[in-house]
Amino acid sequence: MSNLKDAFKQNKVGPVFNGGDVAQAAIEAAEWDNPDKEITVVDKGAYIRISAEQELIITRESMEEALGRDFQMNEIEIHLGSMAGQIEVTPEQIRFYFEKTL
Amino acid sequence: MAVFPISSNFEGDFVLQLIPVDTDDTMDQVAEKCAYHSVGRRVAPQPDKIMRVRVHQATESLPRDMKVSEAGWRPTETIDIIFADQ
Amino acid sequence: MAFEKVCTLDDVWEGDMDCFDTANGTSVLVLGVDGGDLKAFQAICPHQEIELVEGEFDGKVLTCKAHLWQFDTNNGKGLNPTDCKIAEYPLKIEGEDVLVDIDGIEPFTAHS
Amino acid sequence: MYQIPRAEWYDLTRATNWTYSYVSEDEIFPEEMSGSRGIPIEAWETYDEPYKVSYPEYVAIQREKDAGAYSVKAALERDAYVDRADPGWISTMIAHYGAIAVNEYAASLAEARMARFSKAPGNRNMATFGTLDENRHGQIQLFFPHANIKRSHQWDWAHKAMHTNDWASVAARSFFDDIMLTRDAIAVSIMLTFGFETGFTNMQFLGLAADASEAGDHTFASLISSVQTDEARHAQQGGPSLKILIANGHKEEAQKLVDVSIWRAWKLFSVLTGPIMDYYTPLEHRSQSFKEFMVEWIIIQFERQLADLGLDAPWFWEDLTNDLDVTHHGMHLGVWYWRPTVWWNPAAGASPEDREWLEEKYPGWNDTWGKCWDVITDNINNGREDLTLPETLPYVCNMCQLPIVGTPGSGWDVKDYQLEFEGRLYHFGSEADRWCFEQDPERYKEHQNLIDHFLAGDIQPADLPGALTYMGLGPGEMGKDAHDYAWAQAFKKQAEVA
Amino acid sequence: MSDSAQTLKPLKTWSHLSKQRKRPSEYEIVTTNLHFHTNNKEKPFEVGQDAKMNDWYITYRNNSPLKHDNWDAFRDPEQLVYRTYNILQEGQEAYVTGLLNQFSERGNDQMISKEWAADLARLYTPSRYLYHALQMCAAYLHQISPASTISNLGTYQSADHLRWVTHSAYRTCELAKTWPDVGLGENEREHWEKDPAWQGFRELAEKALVTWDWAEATVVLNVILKPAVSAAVQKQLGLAGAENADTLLSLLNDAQMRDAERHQRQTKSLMEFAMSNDANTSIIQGWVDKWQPLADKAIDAYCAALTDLPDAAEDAKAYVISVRKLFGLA
Repeated sequence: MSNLKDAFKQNKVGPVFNGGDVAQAAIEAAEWDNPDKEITVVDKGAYIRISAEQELIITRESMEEALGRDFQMNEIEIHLGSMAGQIEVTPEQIRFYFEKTL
Repeated sequence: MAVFPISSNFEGDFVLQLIPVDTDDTMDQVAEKCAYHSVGRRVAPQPDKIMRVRVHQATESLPRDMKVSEAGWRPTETIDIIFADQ
Repeated sequence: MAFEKVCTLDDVWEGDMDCFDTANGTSVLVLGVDGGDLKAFQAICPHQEIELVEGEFDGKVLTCKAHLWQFDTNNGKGLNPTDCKIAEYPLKIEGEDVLVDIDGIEPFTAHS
Repeated sequence: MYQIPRAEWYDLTRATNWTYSYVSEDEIFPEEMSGSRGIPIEAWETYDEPYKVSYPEYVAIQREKDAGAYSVKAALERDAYVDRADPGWISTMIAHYGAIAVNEYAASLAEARMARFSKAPGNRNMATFGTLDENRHGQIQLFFPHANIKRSHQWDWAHKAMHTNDWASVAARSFFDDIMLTRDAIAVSIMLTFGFETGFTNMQFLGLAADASEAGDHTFASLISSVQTDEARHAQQGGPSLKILIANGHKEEAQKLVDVSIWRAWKLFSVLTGPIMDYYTPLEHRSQSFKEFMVEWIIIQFERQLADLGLDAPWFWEDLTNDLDVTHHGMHLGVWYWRPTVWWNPAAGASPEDREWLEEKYPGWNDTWGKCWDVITDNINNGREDLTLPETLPYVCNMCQLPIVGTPGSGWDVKDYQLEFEGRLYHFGSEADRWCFEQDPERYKEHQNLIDHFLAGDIQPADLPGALTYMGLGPGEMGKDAHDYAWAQAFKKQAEVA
Repeated sequence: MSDSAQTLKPLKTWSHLSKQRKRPSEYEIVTTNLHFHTNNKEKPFEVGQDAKMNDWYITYRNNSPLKHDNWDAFRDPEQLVYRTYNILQEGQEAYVTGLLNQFSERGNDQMISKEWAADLARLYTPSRYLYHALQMCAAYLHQISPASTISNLGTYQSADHLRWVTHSAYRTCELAKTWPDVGLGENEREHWEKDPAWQGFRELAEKALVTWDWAEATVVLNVILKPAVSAAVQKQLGLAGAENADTLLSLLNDAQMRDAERHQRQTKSLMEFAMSNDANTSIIQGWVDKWQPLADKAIDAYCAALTDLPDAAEDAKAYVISVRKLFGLA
């Protein structure tokens, strides 16, 4: 697999959750919050990878809607095991992004 | 005569091993001592071949009767042991 | 009186308990109570013949797992309920060995 | 939660640098501990941690995480999964805890280095939480294996391993001491939190959790994936440091720190995680191959992150991608062959079905690694166990402290990368290992590896039993084949049928 | 290899704890004997001897004038572990959150005078610098202490000090909403660097920060600096708050005192443990004698600014003496 050297030249960003209802809610929220994007979900059992091209946003509002309860954005940390891309967290949303496009 | 440590890189094996040889050993004896820790353990014997010794990644094998003391090796020098027809 | 070896000091540490059989098959519960002393009691709860070793022991109080009967391991007296107790066997230590004497001591049953 | 949103007061919690006058700034932040590299303190004050948390949030969230992980343990304890788990999986846990638990605790010291010596106040605060995180990881990964200690003396190594001279312990310490305990605050933020934690911990704590979950070990899966949620936060400390270094003309050095950290992490994972994923985890529970996990987490995710922060792919990137097919197979074979020298029971993972899987995942495996395993399998089946056990030591690398390995069999390609430096001959397992040494010879040159100690007479008697004693391995601790050679029996039956 | 595992007695706990013949607590299981880098006193880390960090640890940890045969035998009297620390502090933060919200609803900040608001801007809100210095000092103790059970004191103390920083920062922001023109959130650094009230503490904090010997650093932080901070900046300022209708301040400071008092109990144990080696007593007392004048000076300067409390400095110093006595020191 000689092409591995360039395998990183892609732009998928997004969270990796270690399960829980938060992960399921985040999948829904990602669909709502990124209407123009194709959201990819890969479920590996112990972790679920959610991704989109270049930027993916999840808002607190959508999480509350999906969970049907109050949600503080930083609660996401309880299940956020990893992420592709850089991260920016505010009380209202969490954003995964790349500055550069490869 | 004195104990002389080398690092054995045996053809077909996967790892370098510490082998104490003797400064009076010939290259054939060095090969035998290295073979003890590789052949029949992780490397299948090749009875129709002989084993030749060379400095790691050198192109030429050393004379079979050359002694360790004559080879100019540094302690822990890495030595390749190669199956050869002659 | 006949003391017999049931275990060694290393078998029951302070805060631990374990159950051992004597030569005639009597089960004895040995406890390492707070402070380092060892105590030996009947192995079965007087309530419903549950093995006490499966319960909880905090260094002072022994609690049966079945109905949470509790005993003071200083003297075997019931703490809850109070109208019961567990029989204590004399215990002594020789070198590394722990010896108990079960002669003439019968385990209690129910509210006795 | 406090009523006023965090964003309104958060900056005040990190407006904590002042102009020192009773002692100098250089005294408060000695260069060897701070590593500010001549970049003025005002520049470090622009450090902006992307993943913010405040104290009340931290204790609330962490309490909830612990409640989750500990309740899973309590619920599953009576289930006694460990008593019916596959021996290969038990070995996975025992190897993991020994190599990881106490080093996680040690990582809290590295976090504390940033908490005290970073010139960036935001870094200091995040590292204060990071110190707590690593305190958690050390403690929880000691508490869980302790519950199994009655089952085997090998579980004792969760605590004991790092206190010994076992070669695997030395290799683990050599890596962790190098990237976290002996570095300045900024180097720690880059080598530990960025180089290691945004990259490789994903392999051990999420990749392995996927296998654990497949294997039915929900305690372990929930534990390590919970650990990784802390890592995901405090790993974000390195990014802002990198940005400041690059903006202030130190890209080359930043790149070097990252590259050393990545290479050294890779080598450690090739001996720890590689064998676990491709050989110890029972075949039916392997969710992906080690290489596939590496591609997912390191080659694609982590390397992409590097590029986004303005760094280049490490110069050895092509070597690394090629070595994904090689190194860990050699490390596994070495660990298995020298099994008395480790504190777990290596699973050979070389049954006919295993080999079929390996051939599929690593085309050519049977013709290379398989050749060695053929000889081993025959020896087992012919009653010659003695020939499957070592009588000398493997030569270990002067950087990673691991055996120098390469491809065997028909693709034989084992190389030693030697270097004569100040009159001493050093041996390295790769070009990149040698390169790490050359970046800072003063740091490494006096280190004695296992072979050096052996040749210096520190190991007595100077034979394998002497080495086992030196390594701290007693009866009941030395590794043996996890499945008592059951995997080899299938070949015997095949031969008989034929 | 013969399999002799069967003949071995099963372990009940880590081998290093087995000699005690006592069932170990969770605290002992997870906190004891974790510093593998104290095993080889001449060469702490698995890198070449020339790596500079070896020297730092040899000089400031291994060669400390304070000696003990087995620092690893130290036990935290609070038996704090990570899990219980979070439970404890989540509870404490719930209490503080309740205080903050309740007093906010009650209009605490509207009820204080502008003069007191200005005093707070000068004497209270700059405290985040001081607390942060404590946070940094404790983080140093964590990385330099000779036993994991001692390091852990630094871990949780450092976090507690960040907690105090957080309270100060939050209150700075909250007070500024009611009192926007007294410099809140703007002038703290200047007050901290220049106001005479703070200079004693700043001098002490800066000098504490560059005390590298682990044992002296421990004494300076926990025997000298922190009791002085508690006495003046927490207790006396809290009393001044009560005098000025600022009940919230005194309750908040009381809440922080619970952390400080826990640190005192831990310090008391550590001092007793250290002084079980008689030779250490005079060394520790020597450090106290060397540093206490700076602390007294800091208390005098700070308390002089608390004009509502004429006895503040005397009371504060009396408190400090009582804490030293608790530690078994003169």
